[in-house]
Formats: sequence, structure tokens, C-alpha cells
Amino acid sequence: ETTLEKIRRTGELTVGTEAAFPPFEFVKDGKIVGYGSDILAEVVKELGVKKLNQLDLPWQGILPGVLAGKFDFVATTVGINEERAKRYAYTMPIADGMPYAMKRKGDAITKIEDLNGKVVGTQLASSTEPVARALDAKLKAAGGPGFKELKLFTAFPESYVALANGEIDAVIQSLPSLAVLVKEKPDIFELAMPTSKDGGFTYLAWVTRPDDKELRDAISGVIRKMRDDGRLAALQEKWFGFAMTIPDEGYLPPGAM
Amino acid sequence: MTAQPILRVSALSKEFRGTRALNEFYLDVAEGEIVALIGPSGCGKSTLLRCLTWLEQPDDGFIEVAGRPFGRALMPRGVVRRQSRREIDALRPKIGLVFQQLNLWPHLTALENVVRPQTVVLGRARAEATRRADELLGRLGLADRAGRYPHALSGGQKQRVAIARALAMEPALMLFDEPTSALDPELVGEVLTVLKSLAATGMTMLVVTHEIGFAVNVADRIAFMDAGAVIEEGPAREVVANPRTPRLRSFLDLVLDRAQVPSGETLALPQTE
Amino acid sequence: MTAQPILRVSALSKEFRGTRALNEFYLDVAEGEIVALIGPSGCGKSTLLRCLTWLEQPDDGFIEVAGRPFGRALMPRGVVRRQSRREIDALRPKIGLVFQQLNLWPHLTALENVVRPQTVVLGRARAEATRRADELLGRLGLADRAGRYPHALSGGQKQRVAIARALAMEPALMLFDEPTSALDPELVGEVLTVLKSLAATGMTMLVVTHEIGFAVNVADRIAFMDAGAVIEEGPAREVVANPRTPRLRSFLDLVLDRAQVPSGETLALPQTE
Amino acid sequence: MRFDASILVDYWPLLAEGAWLTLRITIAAFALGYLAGIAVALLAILPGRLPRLMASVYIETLRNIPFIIILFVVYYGLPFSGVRLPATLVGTAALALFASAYYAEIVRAAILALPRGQFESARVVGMSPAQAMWHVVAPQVLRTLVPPSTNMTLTMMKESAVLSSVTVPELTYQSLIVQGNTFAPFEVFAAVAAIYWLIAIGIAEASRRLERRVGAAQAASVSANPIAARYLSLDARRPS
Amino acid sequence: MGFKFEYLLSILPDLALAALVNVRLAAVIIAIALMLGTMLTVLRSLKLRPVNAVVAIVISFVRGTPLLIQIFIAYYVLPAVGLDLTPEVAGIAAISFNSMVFVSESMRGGLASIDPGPLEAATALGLRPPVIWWKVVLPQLFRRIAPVLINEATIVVKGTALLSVITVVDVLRTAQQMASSSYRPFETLVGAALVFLVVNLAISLAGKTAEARFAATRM
Ligand SMILES: Nc1ncnc2c1ncn2[C@@H]1O[C@H](COP(=O)(O)OP(=O)(O)OP(=O)(O)O)[C@@H](O)[C@H]1O
Ligand SMILES: Nc1ncnc2c1ncn2[C@@H]1O[C@H](COP(=O)(O)OP(=O)(O)OP(=O)(O)O)[C@@H](O)[C@H]1O
Ligand SMILES: [Mg+2]
Ligand SMILES: [Mg+2]
Repeated sequence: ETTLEKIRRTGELTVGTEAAFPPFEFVKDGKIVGYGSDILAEVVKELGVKKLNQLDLPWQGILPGVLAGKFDFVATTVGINEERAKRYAYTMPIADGMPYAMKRKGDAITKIEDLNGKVVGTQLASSTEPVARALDAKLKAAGGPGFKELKLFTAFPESYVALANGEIDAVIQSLPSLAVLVKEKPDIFELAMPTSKDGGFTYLAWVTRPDDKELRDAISGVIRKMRDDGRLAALQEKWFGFAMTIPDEGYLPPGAM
Repeated sequence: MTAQPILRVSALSKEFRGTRALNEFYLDVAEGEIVALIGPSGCGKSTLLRCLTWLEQPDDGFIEVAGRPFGRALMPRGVVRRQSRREIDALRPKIGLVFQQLNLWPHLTALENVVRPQTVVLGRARAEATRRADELLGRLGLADRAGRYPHALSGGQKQRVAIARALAMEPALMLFDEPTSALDPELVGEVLTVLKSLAATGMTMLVVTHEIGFAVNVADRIAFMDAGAVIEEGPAREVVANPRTPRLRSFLDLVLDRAQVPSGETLALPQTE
Repeated sequence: MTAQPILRVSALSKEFRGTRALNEFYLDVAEGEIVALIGPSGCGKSTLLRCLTWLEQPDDGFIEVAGRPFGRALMPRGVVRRQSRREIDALRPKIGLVFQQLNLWPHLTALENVVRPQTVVLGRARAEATRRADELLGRLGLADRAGRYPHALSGGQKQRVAIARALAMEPALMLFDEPTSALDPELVGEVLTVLKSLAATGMTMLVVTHEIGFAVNVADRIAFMDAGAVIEEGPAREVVANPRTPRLRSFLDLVLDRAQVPSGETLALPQTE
Repeated sequence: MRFDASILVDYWPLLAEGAWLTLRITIAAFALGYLAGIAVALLAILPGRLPRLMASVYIETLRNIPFIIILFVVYYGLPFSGVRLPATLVGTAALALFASAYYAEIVRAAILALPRGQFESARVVGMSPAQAMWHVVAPQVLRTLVPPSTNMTLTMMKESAVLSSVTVPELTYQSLIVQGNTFAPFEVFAAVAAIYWLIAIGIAEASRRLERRVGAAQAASVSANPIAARYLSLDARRPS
Repeated sequence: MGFKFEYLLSILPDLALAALVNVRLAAVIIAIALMLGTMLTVLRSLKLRPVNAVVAIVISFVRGTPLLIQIFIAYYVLPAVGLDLTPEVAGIAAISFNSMVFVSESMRGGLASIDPGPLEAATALGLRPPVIWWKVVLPQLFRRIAPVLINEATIVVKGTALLSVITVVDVLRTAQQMASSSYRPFETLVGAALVFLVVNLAISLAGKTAEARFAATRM
């Protein structure tokens, strides 16, 4: 029996979510909400699931959890990269995590070159970490001094505090997250500029166990359908304030499952 | 030496890394007899009592209590059989030992110290054990102290609780290790009185003591021990009045002299400057 | 009472939560004098010695050592000044205290126990301190034990090391707390001999003791203490021979009686079954 | 569930680098923390209420909240007050602060367990409190300090993993990088556990040697009494 | 982004509610760890060589590896050998096991300070070893190591915060959730710290009271 068959048979679905990543998934009034949750609700409907168990746990527990079969798939936005794609099955992307730089309000950082000599922060082992490294390399290649330092935080909220208290000068993170934050705290933060994507793949997706391609395809099917009938764009407008393009293919690196 | 011996110790030996604490020790104690064991510090008195209760395993020799072998039995054809722990534990209540340091259980009240071994070892009902403990403590003059913890008792009172604890097991024989040496001088009399009363009830006793006065007045017999063996014994008064061995003589000189100060100035001391 | 007092204690009082351990205690000790302090358990003897060395801070009263105020000074116009810790520490070596429990330092050899305070407190060179320690230990008959650690010494030897440690500081006055009570009877004589030799050198001493024999033979004066104050004192032999207060009389009865066994059977004991 | 050892082959330099930093942080925090711990313990045994109260506020506060919170307060709080230091330095200091509370409690208990007469006999010959501590109390207390201090040092060494959350590139931080790249949690956890275990074995062995040097006499006295050997010791070999 | 005291106050009630999870789990864990730690101590005292060799390795592992990893093993690795536990059971099992080792090690230290005299008296009276353990050794031991056990209890309470990685939503996880939507990680962490401080101070205080009570029946 595959996982998909089990879900169909029992009508029960269990997913693991790191609910600390607004606006994708976060807790509000004791419930997990966000862009990802709304998509999940549609997926549940389409798969004919009657009971959804959504577990919230920190990132450290997510991958061991899905590998050990404690839940059926990871319904939390995961950046796509080459090595990961060899071990897990990515669904179709649900968002484009365009990397963007954010600064303290009023600071004079308006173009990539302004990051020379600055302390830049991002999340450890996130999809934007390689982006930031590539950016640093690019600055150096252009003859500049590069970042003064690249600081990697285990969670994004901490990098925001570090930016606010002057510990770092800029945060590189995907635009959807930053857009919401800046809307929330306009007197503290300000978007600086997009950074190039050439550090890697920046699409965000969900993952299943490698042997659950069937389930993966079923989920991807729902997402594609949502994209095609405009439901996805509506959700993007609702949560981010803008719509993005989700490609049909090419989002996976070579050698992916 | 009137009746069958309650305690018979033969050829008991015990060595501690090089020190021969007991060296083929022999002693018989008859029923109802009171034997005082005296001897210089380090001669093996405490070791003997510890071996007699099998707290320390003797290297060699035999112990018989009320005619039954204890710890080690000599079987037909000269085979020596070690008794099991269970067999040893079963005989232990027959021998009451009152330690020099008393070793009351600090977390239990005086009453509980006396009740607990009865219920646990002899399987007595709690009510029955409590009744006996109350009676014993009462007779030892501790009725109003039954509920106290050991640290709140004076030295003499602790001693009596320790005696009550041992008596509650109805032992055939009581062993005492220097029952007065840890006591303040005013309390010594109190405890000796208890021992004397106990003697009057016909209890068989082996008392390690430095109180020659007590030994002479209460004990039937004195055994003088040196270097792990009894080297002189006999009726109490006789032994003290006419020591035969020079070692006993010099020991008695030392101990009986203590009320007087040695007059010879044997040590030269620096003059204060 | 021949010369200027080495120690003068006046109106010393000390209370422990409700217990008045010292109650306006007065005592003078003259140079070269030996005073024996006796009294029932709990009457405040140890507390006195602890206050005299300022280990315990008395609530009230004054101490003078060799004419200098110690701990607390009465200034002109009746102002009482507390001395600083430094002033107190500076006077302390003048008073040698030998504790009842000796309190040797177990991690140091006998020799080092005597050397260390000299080098640390008096700032003596190590060689000089070692020479003195060797000499003292030698005179106390411990030359061959100098390298041993305390746990490998007998009770009497430990006592002598403690005495040497105090003497090495060249005190003007030595205080002893029951120097023989923790000892085996054969060792008592040994220690009393040392004290006697010490007395013969002219050392001023205040000795808390239960050894009436020693008090009578060695001390110039006996002070009998009860409930925190001296209630009777006088020349040693006289005090023992003719106690004036009933309390001293009954105390002496108790203590001197200990070699005899009380004959009356005051406690009823259960018959063995 | 597969176990792919090739990941560890590829990434071992990162892990080794992290392990080396963890070890250095542990040693530095141990030294710093112990010194602070001794100071607080001495404060706690001073006569008088105020020093004792101060010491117990220090100890209880630091002991009763999770280390990560202490770390965040120090790390994010310092910049607010204008002080800016490298993360590794701040992290090590916070770790030392955390450990010092436990060390203080250990030292305090050990000193109080020593018979009072030892200190008093040093005072009574005229030694100052500091001299009495140094010459008489410290050498004797050392022995009883070793086992609980070892326990605490091991706990602290493992707790240093939390420093990863403030960008200190120690073992756990490096392992998170490896994990982020590979998404291979079990392989990485196994490697990290093994490395921590190795460091712990090293610490435990060092402490065992120290204990043997300072505690030989005590061990001998316990095994001499058969009843004590039977009930009161867990490690000695069964007599005969 | 300064410190906002009102925000801190506003989240305290929810954090306190979440703390009930930690308190409930910690209580169960402490009880189990005490029981198992005592049993392990008695087992080690038998000095059966092969058993003690195994115990030594287990102790070394538990002391030497992070608790987080032990929790992972209980929840994510044990299913591979057919032991599929719910998050709470796995968490309780992992922390109890960890704490058991520390309890037993503390007991090892405490045993060395017990006077063998009363045990000799018990032996001489014929009390059997299990009775001596239960009635004489353990009562004294527990009184003696009470401060260490309280210490361990506070460590257990803090340890329950790690259970968030196996989907137990506790104080710390609740604080993290709040931080991520309010962008105020500092205040929420201080809030969590206060909650832990209160719980652990209560334990310390209860322990001190018990200690004082024991002191009345002092050794
Ligand atoms: N556990 C032990 N290990 C090594 N030697 C021991 C041990 N117990 C006793 N001894 C030694 O055995 C000898 C006899 O000791 P024991 O305690 O029986 O003497 P004692 O006659 O009771 O002396 P005291 O009158 O001082 O109590 C002594 O030399 C002592 O040092
Ligand atoms: N630290 C203390 N706290 C409370 N009470 C104390 C303290 N030290 C002594 N006492 C009390 O003060 C009184 C005097 O005690 P002290 O030790 O001076 O008596 P002592 O004459 O030396 O007795 P002993 O002959 O038994 O040694 C006693 O009632 C004792 O209980
Ligand atoms: Mg003895
Ligand atoms: Mg006294």
C-alpha cells in the first residue's frame, strides 16, 4: 500500500509544518494559517481527505519526521536545491522565492554594490544562503571588498532582530516574506533591492518521501489545477499583495527525483 | 562454665592486609555468664565482635551459637560448608550487638528504631512490636523519649535505645563494644547501671570494656586479649588482683593509674621564650 | 595570682537562640599559672574557649591578653570599639587552642601541619619553620612520625601534633578543650604527661578537663563552671577536698564515682524469656 | 531508511572544524565559569545576609531558565546597550555565565560539607580567611568537587550546541549547514552524536585521572569496610 | 524595535497555559526517573561485572550525547525497530532515561557520604539486603542528595522544552510561534524565561521546604 492509497483508504492525512514562517505558515489565535495552509486546504479537498492532522514542529524535526514516517509529507515551504532534490521528491513550486535585500529604514543601500563592506544576514541552510554567497563572490569578482561578514541565523525572525539592533546591515530573504514584514513594520524596515538569482534555484515547494512519487504527483496535480484556474494567483494576492509566475517545468535541478 | 555454652568460638582468625587482627582466638561463654573482654587498643576486640556477627568474614575458625554453627559449619568427614546469606541472617537475631558508635538509624524515631527490626526480621505484627518496644523503652526509663529522633537524645539515652533495639529481638547473647567510652563522664554511671540490671535478669553478655571497676564488680569472668588472642582469663577479681602475665600486669597498671598523673617527667619540652 | 594576668575575662556573655551559654563569665589567669576548668556537660566550657579565640563573637564583655584588649576595646569615655579582623588575626597566635576534635589538617603531614602556620602567619622562612617544627615534634617524641599523615597516627600522637602546632606559634597562653576525652585509656596517661611537662616549662594554661586527678595534681587552681558562669574556684586540692557549693559536690560525686559501679538497681529490666 | 555515509566523507572538514571550536569554547567557558563560580560560592558562604542573598539570586536566576534564553538576552541585549562583540566571544561568555551558577552551587556545597573545625583551626592560629581557604579548605575540597563538576562540564559542553543559534560556527552549526545542503538528518545526527560523545569521553577520562590522583585515600577507606563496599560503592570490584 | 513591556504582559497568560504541558510531562518524567534511577543504582551495587560493563557504556552515551539526539532516537529511530511511540510517550521515555542516569550518578556520589555504621547495625540484626536498601540506605540517601535531585528536577523541566522537535507544542514552541507572527522574538523569549523561572523556583522552594523538614530529623 502506498502512502497515497493509505490516505485515500483512511481519509486521513498527516502533515508536518514549521509554523514560524509568515506569511506562508504561521500561528494566529492558536491556528496554523497562511498561504501554505490555504493551499493545503484545497489539496485536502481535492484528495478527498476527511481528516487533516497538521503538526507544528521546528525545522530540526521536520526531515527526520517525514523520513521516519511520522507524517505523510512536508507541508512547509522548502527551497529547492540540487543535493536536496536527490533525496526527496519535490512537488510543483507553490511560490517563487525571489531573493531580496532588506535594510533598516533610511539606510543608504539602494544597489547591489552598496552591500560592499556591510554585514549581511540570512538563514542558515536556507535557499537564500547560496544566493547570498554567490552575491558576495560576485561583488568580489567585480573588484569590490565583498561583504564585511555573512552571518547565518538558525531562524529568520532572529535575523530581523539583529538588523533592527544594528548587529547586521541587511537581510537577504525571499520577497514574499519580506514584503509582509515591511508592511507590518514600515517604520523599521524597508526593502532595498532584488538580488540576482544566479546562486541557485529559488522556487519554493513541498516535499514528500522519495518513494512517494505518486503522492507527490497527486499534490502537484492539484497545484497545477489551482494555478490554471486562478485560485493560486488569488491566494498570492491575498497573502503577498502581488501574483507570481509558477513554471511547469525547469524548476528542478538536473538529477532530481 | 555452669551450663552448655551459648557461645563457642574456636580458632577464629582474621587478617587485614598484613595485620593479624585475630589470631586463633578461642572463647566459650556459658548461659547466663557475663564475660568482660579487656585489652590494649588495636588488639582485635572490635574485630572479634564484628566477626561474631559475621559483619566481617573471618578467614578461619568456627563460631557456635546455642549449639548451632554460625557462618561456617564443620560437616562430617572434615568438610567445611559456608552457610548461605539467608542462613546467616536467620541466626543473627540470636546475637544482639551494641556498637561502640551505637549506629542508631538517624531517620527513625527511638520507638521506630526498636519496632522496625521486629516487624521486618521476626515478622511481628506492628501492634505487637510497638507494645514490646514501648515496654522495653519504659523499663529503660525512656518512655517519654520514644518519639524523638536520635540526634535529639543524649549519649546515655542513645545507648539505652541501642540496647532496647538489640533486646527486642530476644537474643540469646548480648555483645557490647566499649559501651561507655563515647560517653560524657556523668553519663557513664547511668549506662553501667543499665548493664548491671541486665546482668541481674540472667542475660548472657560479652562486654568489651575499659571500665575495670565494672568488670570486677559485674563480670563473672575477665578475658584479657592481646595481639588477637586471649592470653589470660579467669574469675574477674582474681585476674585483676593477681595478674599472671607481665603484659596484663602492665596493662592494668596503665589503666588503673589513669586517675593519678604520671609523676616522672619523661618528655623534655622547649622552654617558652 | 602572682604576676600580671596573661588572660583577663570580664563579664563575657554569649547567647544562642534562647540558650545562655555564657552568662557574665569572669576569670583571670596569671602568667605561668595553670587553671583547670571543670563543669557538667553543656555548661558552656567549649563556648568559652571559642569566644576567647574569637571564633564565636561574644555578645558582651571583654577579653584582655597580656594586657592588650582582644576583639573589643574599651576606649576612653566608655566607648566600645570593635577591633578589625586584621587586629584580631594579629593577636590570635598569642593564644594557642587545642580543639577537642584536634582538627589536624588531613591533607598535610604531621610536620607540615606544624610548619604551615608558621610560614603563613608569622612569615618565617621555610627552613627556619621546619627546624622549629622538627625540634618540637622531637621533644614531643614524634621525631619518627613527622612524615606521616594524621590518619596514620594514633589518638595520642595526633594530640601531640595538635599541641606542637599550637606551640610553634609561641603563644603566651595555651587553651585545651578536654584533651583526653577522645582518647583510649592507655593514651590518656601519655597526653597528661605531655601537659605536665608543658606546665613544668612555665607555660600558662587553661585546661577544660574531666580528669579530676590531673586537675588536682597539676593545676594551680580549679574553676568550677555551671550554667555559663564560674560558681566556685580556688586552689585545686582545696576545691576538690572541700567543695562549698552543693552543685560542685554532686558533680564531683558523679565524676569521682565512675570507677565504682553503682550498686543500687534503679532500673527494672525485663526477664529474658 | 537509507544511511548514506558518503555525506560524512564529503563534509568531514566542516564537522572537524566545528568540533575543534566546540572543544575550545568548552575549555574557555569551563575556565571562566569556574572562576566566576568560585567567586559566587565564596560570596554565598560569607557571614551576613546580603552577600548570601546576592549569591542565591545569581544562582537561582541562571539555573532556572533555559540556556537559550540566557544566550538570547545576552546576545541581543548587549547591542541594545551599545556593546558589540564577536558572536563566539559573546556566546562563550554566556555559556560561562550559565555554567558558573552550577559550579557555584557545587563549590558551595562542597565547602559546607567540610567540617567547620578545619577552617576554624586555621583561623585560630591567625590565618586570614583567604589564607585558611587556600592552605586548608581548597586542597581538601578538591576531591569532592571532581565528580559533580565533571557532570556539569559535560552538560555545558553539550549545551554549547545552542550557540549555533547566534551564528557561532561550532559543531552543531556546521552540522546544520551540512544538513541544509544534504537534507540527510540521520547521517548528520549520527555523526554529531558520535563527535560529542568522543569529546565527552575525553573529558570524563581527564576527570577520572584527576579523581584518582586526589581521591585515592577515600576510595581505599570505603573498600576496607565490607558493608560499605557492599552498599555504598557502585564501582569497586566485588571483594573476593 | 525596542523592548515592549505591554506586549510581554499580553502574552504571559497564553504562555502560562502552554507551560502546563511542560509541568505535566516533567512531573511524570521526574517520578519515573527517580524510580528507575534508584533501581539502576541498586542494580549497579550488585556489581555483576557484565551488567555493570553495559551500564557503564549506557551512562557514557547518555552523558556524552545531546539530549536532543536522544529524543530523536526515541521518536524517529525506534520506529525502525518496531517501536512506534506517540510524541509524548517518546519524549517521556527519552528524558526519563537521560535523567535516570543522572539520578543514579548523583546517588553514587551521595552513597559515599553515608555512615556505614547504621547499615552494620541493620545487618547484625538480621535485616535482609532488600530491606536494608529500602528502609535504611535509601531514606538516608534521599535526604542527603535532596538538593541534587531538585537540581535535576529543574533540568528536567528545562529539558521538556526540547520536545517541541517531536511535535509537542510547549512553552518554548508557543513562544516561537508568537515571535514569528509578531516579529518580537525578544519579548516572547523573555516571557518564556519568566514562565520557566516561576515553575523552577516553585520546585526549588518546595525542595528547600522539604529539605528543612528533613533537617529536623537530621543525620
Ligand atoms: N578494616 C580494617 N582494615 C585494616 N586494618 C584493620 C581494619 N579493622 C581493624 N584493623 C586493624 O586490626 C587491628 C585490630 O583492630 P580492632 O579495631 O579490632 O582493635 P580494638 O581492640 O577494637 O581497638 P580499640 O580498643 O582501639 O577499639 C588493628 O591493628 C587495626 O588497625
Ligand atoms: N552553635 C550553637 N547553637 C546553639 N546552641 C549552642 C551552640 N553551641 C553551643 N550551644 C549550646 O550552648 C550550651 C553550652 O555548650 P558548650 O558546647 O559550650 O558546652 P560544654 O560545657 O563544652 O559541654 P561538653 O562538656 O558537653 O562539651 C549548650 O546548651 C549548647 O547546647
Ligand atoms: Mg574497638
Ligand atoms: Mg565542650
